[in-house]
Amino acid sequence: MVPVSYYLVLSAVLFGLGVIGFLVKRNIITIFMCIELMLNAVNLAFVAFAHAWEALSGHIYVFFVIVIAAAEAAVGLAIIIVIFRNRGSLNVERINFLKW
Amino acid sequence: MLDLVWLLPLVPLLPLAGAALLGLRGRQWSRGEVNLVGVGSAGLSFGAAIAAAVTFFQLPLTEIPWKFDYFTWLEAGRFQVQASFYLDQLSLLMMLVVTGVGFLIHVYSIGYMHHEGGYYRFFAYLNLFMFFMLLLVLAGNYVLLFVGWEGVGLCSYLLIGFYFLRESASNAGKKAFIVNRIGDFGFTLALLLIFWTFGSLEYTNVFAGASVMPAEPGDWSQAGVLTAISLLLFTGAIGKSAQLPLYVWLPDAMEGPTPVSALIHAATMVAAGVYMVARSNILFAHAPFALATVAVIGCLTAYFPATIALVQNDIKRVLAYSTVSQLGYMFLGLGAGAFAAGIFHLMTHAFFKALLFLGAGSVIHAMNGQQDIRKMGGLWPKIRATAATFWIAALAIAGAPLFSGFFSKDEILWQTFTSPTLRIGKLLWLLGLIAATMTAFYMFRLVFLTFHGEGRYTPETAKHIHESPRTMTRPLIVLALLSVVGGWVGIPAALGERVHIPNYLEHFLEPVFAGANQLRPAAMPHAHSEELGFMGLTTLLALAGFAVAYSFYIRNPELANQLAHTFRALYQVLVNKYYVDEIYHAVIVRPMHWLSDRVFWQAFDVGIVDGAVNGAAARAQEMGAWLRRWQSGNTRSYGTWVALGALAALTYFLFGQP
Amino acid sequence: MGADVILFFFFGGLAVLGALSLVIQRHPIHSALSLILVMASLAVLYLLLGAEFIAAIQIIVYAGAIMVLFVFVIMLLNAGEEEQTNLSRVTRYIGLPVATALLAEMGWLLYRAWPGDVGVVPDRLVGRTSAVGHMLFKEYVLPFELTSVVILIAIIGAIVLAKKEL
Amino acid sequence: MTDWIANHPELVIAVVKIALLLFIFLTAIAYVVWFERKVIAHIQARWGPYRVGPHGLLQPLADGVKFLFKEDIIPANVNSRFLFLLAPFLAVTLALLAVAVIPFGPEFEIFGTTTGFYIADINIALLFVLGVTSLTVYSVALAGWSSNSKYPLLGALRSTAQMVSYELALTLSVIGVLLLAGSLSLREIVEQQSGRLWGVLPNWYIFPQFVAFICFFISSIAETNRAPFDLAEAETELVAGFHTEYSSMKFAMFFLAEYAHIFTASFLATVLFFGGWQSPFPETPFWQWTLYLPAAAAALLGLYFLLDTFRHPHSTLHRGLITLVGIALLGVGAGLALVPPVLLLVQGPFWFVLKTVAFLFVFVWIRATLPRFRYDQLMAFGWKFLLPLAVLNIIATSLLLVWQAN
Repeated sequence: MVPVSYYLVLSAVLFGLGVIGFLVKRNIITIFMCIELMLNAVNLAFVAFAHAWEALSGHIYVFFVIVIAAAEAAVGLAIIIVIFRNRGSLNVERINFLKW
Repeated sequence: MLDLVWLLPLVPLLPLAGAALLGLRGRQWSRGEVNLVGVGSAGLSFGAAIAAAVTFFQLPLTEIPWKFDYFTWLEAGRFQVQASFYLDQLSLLMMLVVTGVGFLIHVYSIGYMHHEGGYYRFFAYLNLFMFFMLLLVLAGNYVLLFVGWEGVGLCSYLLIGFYFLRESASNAGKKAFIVNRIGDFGFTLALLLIFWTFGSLEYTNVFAGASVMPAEPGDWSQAGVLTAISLLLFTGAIGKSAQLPLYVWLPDAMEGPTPVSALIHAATMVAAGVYMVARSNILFAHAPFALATVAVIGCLTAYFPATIALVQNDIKRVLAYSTVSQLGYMFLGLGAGAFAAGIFHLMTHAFFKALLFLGAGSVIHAMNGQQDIRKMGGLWPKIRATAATFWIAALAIAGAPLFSGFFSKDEILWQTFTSPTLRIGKLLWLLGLIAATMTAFYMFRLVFLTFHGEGRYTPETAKHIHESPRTMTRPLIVLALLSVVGGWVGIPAALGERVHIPNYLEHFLEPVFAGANQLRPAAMPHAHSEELGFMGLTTLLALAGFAVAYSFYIRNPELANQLAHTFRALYQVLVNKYYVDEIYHAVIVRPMHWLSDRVFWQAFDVGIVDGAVNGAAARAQEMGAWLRRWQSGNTRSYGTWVALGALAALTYFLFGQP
Repeated sequence: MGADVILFFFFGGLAVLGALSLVIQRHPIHSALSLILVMASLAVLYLLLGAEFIAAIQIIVYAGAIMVLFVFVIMLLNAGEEEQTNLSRVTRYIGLPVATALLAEMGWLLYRAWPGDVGVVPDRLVGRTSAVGHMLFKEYVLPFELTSVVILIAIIGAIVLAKKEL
Repeated sequence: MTDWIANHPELVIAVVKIALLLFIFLTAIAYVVWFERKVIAHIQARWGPYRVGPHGLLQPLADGVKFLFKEDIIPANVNSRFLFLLAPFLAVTLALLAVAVIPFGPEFEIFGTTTGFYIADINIALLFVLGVTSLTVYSVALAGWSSNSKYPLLGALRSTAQMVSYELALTLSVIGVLLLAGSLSLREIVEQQSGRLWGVLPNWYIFPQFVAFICFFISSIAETNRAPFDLAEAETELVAGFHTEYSSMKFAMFFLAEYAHIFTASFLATVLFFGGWQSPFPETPFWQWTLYLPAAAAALLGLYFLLDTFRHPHSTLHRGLITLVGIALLGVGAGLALVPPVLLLVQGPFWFVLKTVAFLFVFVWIRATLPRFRYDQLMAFGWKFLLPLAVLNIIATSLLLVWQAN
């Protein structure tokens, strides 16, 4: 019998790794994936809570998170393609139009 | 059924519509269409005014003064201004004068402006002026009146500078505007003070509030708020009605087309001050000191410009100065507490001064733009209609018996003499009398130099001289008629008793000034014979002025020059109008110029304002430069900041909470 | 020590390993595969938590669609090894400590907040598909419809962006 | 240890079933290849494989041996050896994974425990299958990308896009069935299809969900990258598509996977639309004789073999083999006819296999008949025709259900 807290800690670890990845990685696609990882971690937490409280709404939230993630992936990747087409690079440190 | 509610607005709105049409579309129109719209609107407005008058007379006395709030124009807390019209005998009279004379002058302009450029523009301005003037007259509260007040100021500016290519014209326009500002400043303060005192600017409330207040002592040291209000209002009047010391703009205003001079700077606008003071009679009646001030200023204004007029050679300038002095008479009358008399003179003056100007215009027209009377003379046979009407006007203003000016001016002088409120009434009366004499003199000097004696004009002008077209002469005749009979509505009791004609005007205006008259202590009893004596005296003096003029300019013209030679200094002073303009320039304009240039511009504006603005910009720039180091554009850095924030939030949840 | 414990530790460990390799791998496609691994193992954990429907869509949507998209894009752009630039000093000196601190704090907070006595009952089927469906179409029908709008917008946006010439 | 096993007989059964299924399934796949070649050959008026064994029946073995002994080449500059090797394994694994939840027959009693002709009966079986099939994309994508060569890459891109887009139509077309069945468990879906429709027709979802079936079948063909949707390995354009660089056993694995997918598709079609293991005949006494059909089939096949020995000129070895097989089949038929419980037990699988074989034949038939699509046509067809059709079907079905409910 596994305590719920284990699941929560696992999700925390995954989330933290996601954050670290976000900071460490340079490839914009990878960074995007790190974001997805964080989302997954959150989902895990949701499901764990849902189990602990037998509250189904947790699952609903996960569902919505996944849907939004899908939409986000579609748009995000389209953007990435455009950026690559314009800059010829996927390195975020070379993609700093925001500055000027 | 005629109803003032919709009839009265037509009076001002018709000219406005005309102005709008002309201003927007007039450029493309032919002269005929412009006449149709411009003159037509004025005529319709005159008709509407008459209709309104008819309906007004049918109103039961209880409904007079008639007032109607059309809608709430401004509202800010307690401050509330209605778009309201206010019609009583006074405003009715003014409305009729404005529309009537205005209409005549419109007609006259058709002929006079025929050769001028900007034809449609002229009529657009003229109509606009009509609108504002009527708004001023019919306004139901001081704010609306102020709107009209400023509006006519604007129109006068536009019309003085009508020939804006002439620098002198545009300067004159600016001068008029700026000088008026000084008066308007006082007026604005007066409005604030009124609101502060009565909590409203509607006539009805103000007058009601004022009438229950006790009259203030005549001694200025103990004068109260009403005196302040009255004086400030009068400041406005000084500016608008060209009283001492702000009269200087009016003579220059003659740069505008002559019909303008006639309508705005003789008949109507300059009388706005008189109207306003008369409208506020209840306030003034409660402030004897203010009233006395009005009288004194008026008297001085009647006197000095007259002296200047003696030696002027520009036909319009002479008339301008005479206008100033006549306005002075009106204020003298008001100041003496004889508001009716003042208004009476306003009316008659409107007639004959308009006539004089139009006549002058006709002469200038004939002389092909020549305005210097020294280059005229002997025009009588060539332009009879003009000459005849001009004669009538001259007689009227000089106060020849049975002419309109005679009655009104005498009324004023007599009231001044017998005024119970004025301590120095006698002195003022004396000055007024002298002024009247001078008036007679310079008017006939003008007449003689213009129409009689041998012609001093150049041959080529001679060929050009001709009588003006009908559109110009007809209004002259009508006005001439009015200048003769206009006075008969106000025949003084002394004379009236004998011919059994009551003083219609006084009775007519009675209700308007009732409140003021109650406050006035009864005049010390004077036998009518006494008054008749005075009349005789004035008549004699007028006659004397006439005689002197005749001897100077018909009998032996050298005499005038010799006189001017002997009293060279005085002559120079007069010719240069007491150097008033120069003094003003030295005392006010130059210091102001220096102040604006050195202090306000170079020190304040450049130093402080610009400094502040640029400084703010610079600070912002520095801050931006500083912040920009955070805005690295590097996603990873941003991520770091976000993570930092998350950490902080989490830390708060962990340790921050008890 | 029941089967569920073994499964948890096995797949939990797998997930962590996947996440680590996601971070460590230099090549995007390896990262993508590690992420897929994470997702798959998470799906198993969902099953352990009695969320069968979520587990299914985790596989179908996340692993089967979203990640396919990622892989597809990586292949399309033929993205190679990521280049090692260090233009962001901030990240270099602040970032990692902060992130690790964040990780630690979160872990501890969650652990503290959820003492071990609350256990996961293996055969407690919370997320039966029909139940999820009912809730989704009864209480959460409006958000559900809204997500459809969101997706529509996403589709349009993606097309507009990816189109070569507009 | 032993007693632990004794306490958990279901584990033993499961292991046995897995082993059995794998054996049967792999063999079946091998013989499907033979089947395909034969059918196509006959459609094209050829003999097809004939040399290896009678009627080339041993051809699959020969192929397998050949693959095994081919040199295992890994191109020098693959993007990543790991992925290059991972791809085929992934393909096979996923392909076989899907079969785990397919019910081939009803539950039955054995060794005192009830079990069924399936490895796992999970109540989200359908979702499971869909999930697994959705993952198969990776094998293709990785194979194509890791080969680091243009044809595979293009092929992989193509098939990835194709699979992703047709998966939508596939999933949506299934939903109609789900609405009717109200369950995700394949077993329940099959059991839902028992009984009669208007007394005559078997209550299969093919009848109410015909449109869905069309969508499903077409898109499953596309999913399996087979003709006419086999652009991923369009020989004329891309040599062999994503597995151009693969040789020997690795290639065999892709091969295997493809046919496994064909099977899966056929299984699903059978389960979802054709009442799975259910007999088409009613259970009325009049139709009792249909229970003997399996026996009869076996017997007839055996007779055919025996007949064949005389019909065709064979080598003695072959002749012997055929005779043996024929006799064996006859024996099977006889045994079935004589032992009722076994006969009953076989009923389910018999019908299931029969239906599946029919679908396999259709697959082959289509491949032999239809020309290949052009890529844009493919995409347009998937997105602009199948998808809307499936959606419309869902709407119609749900409306129907609502109407029935009240």
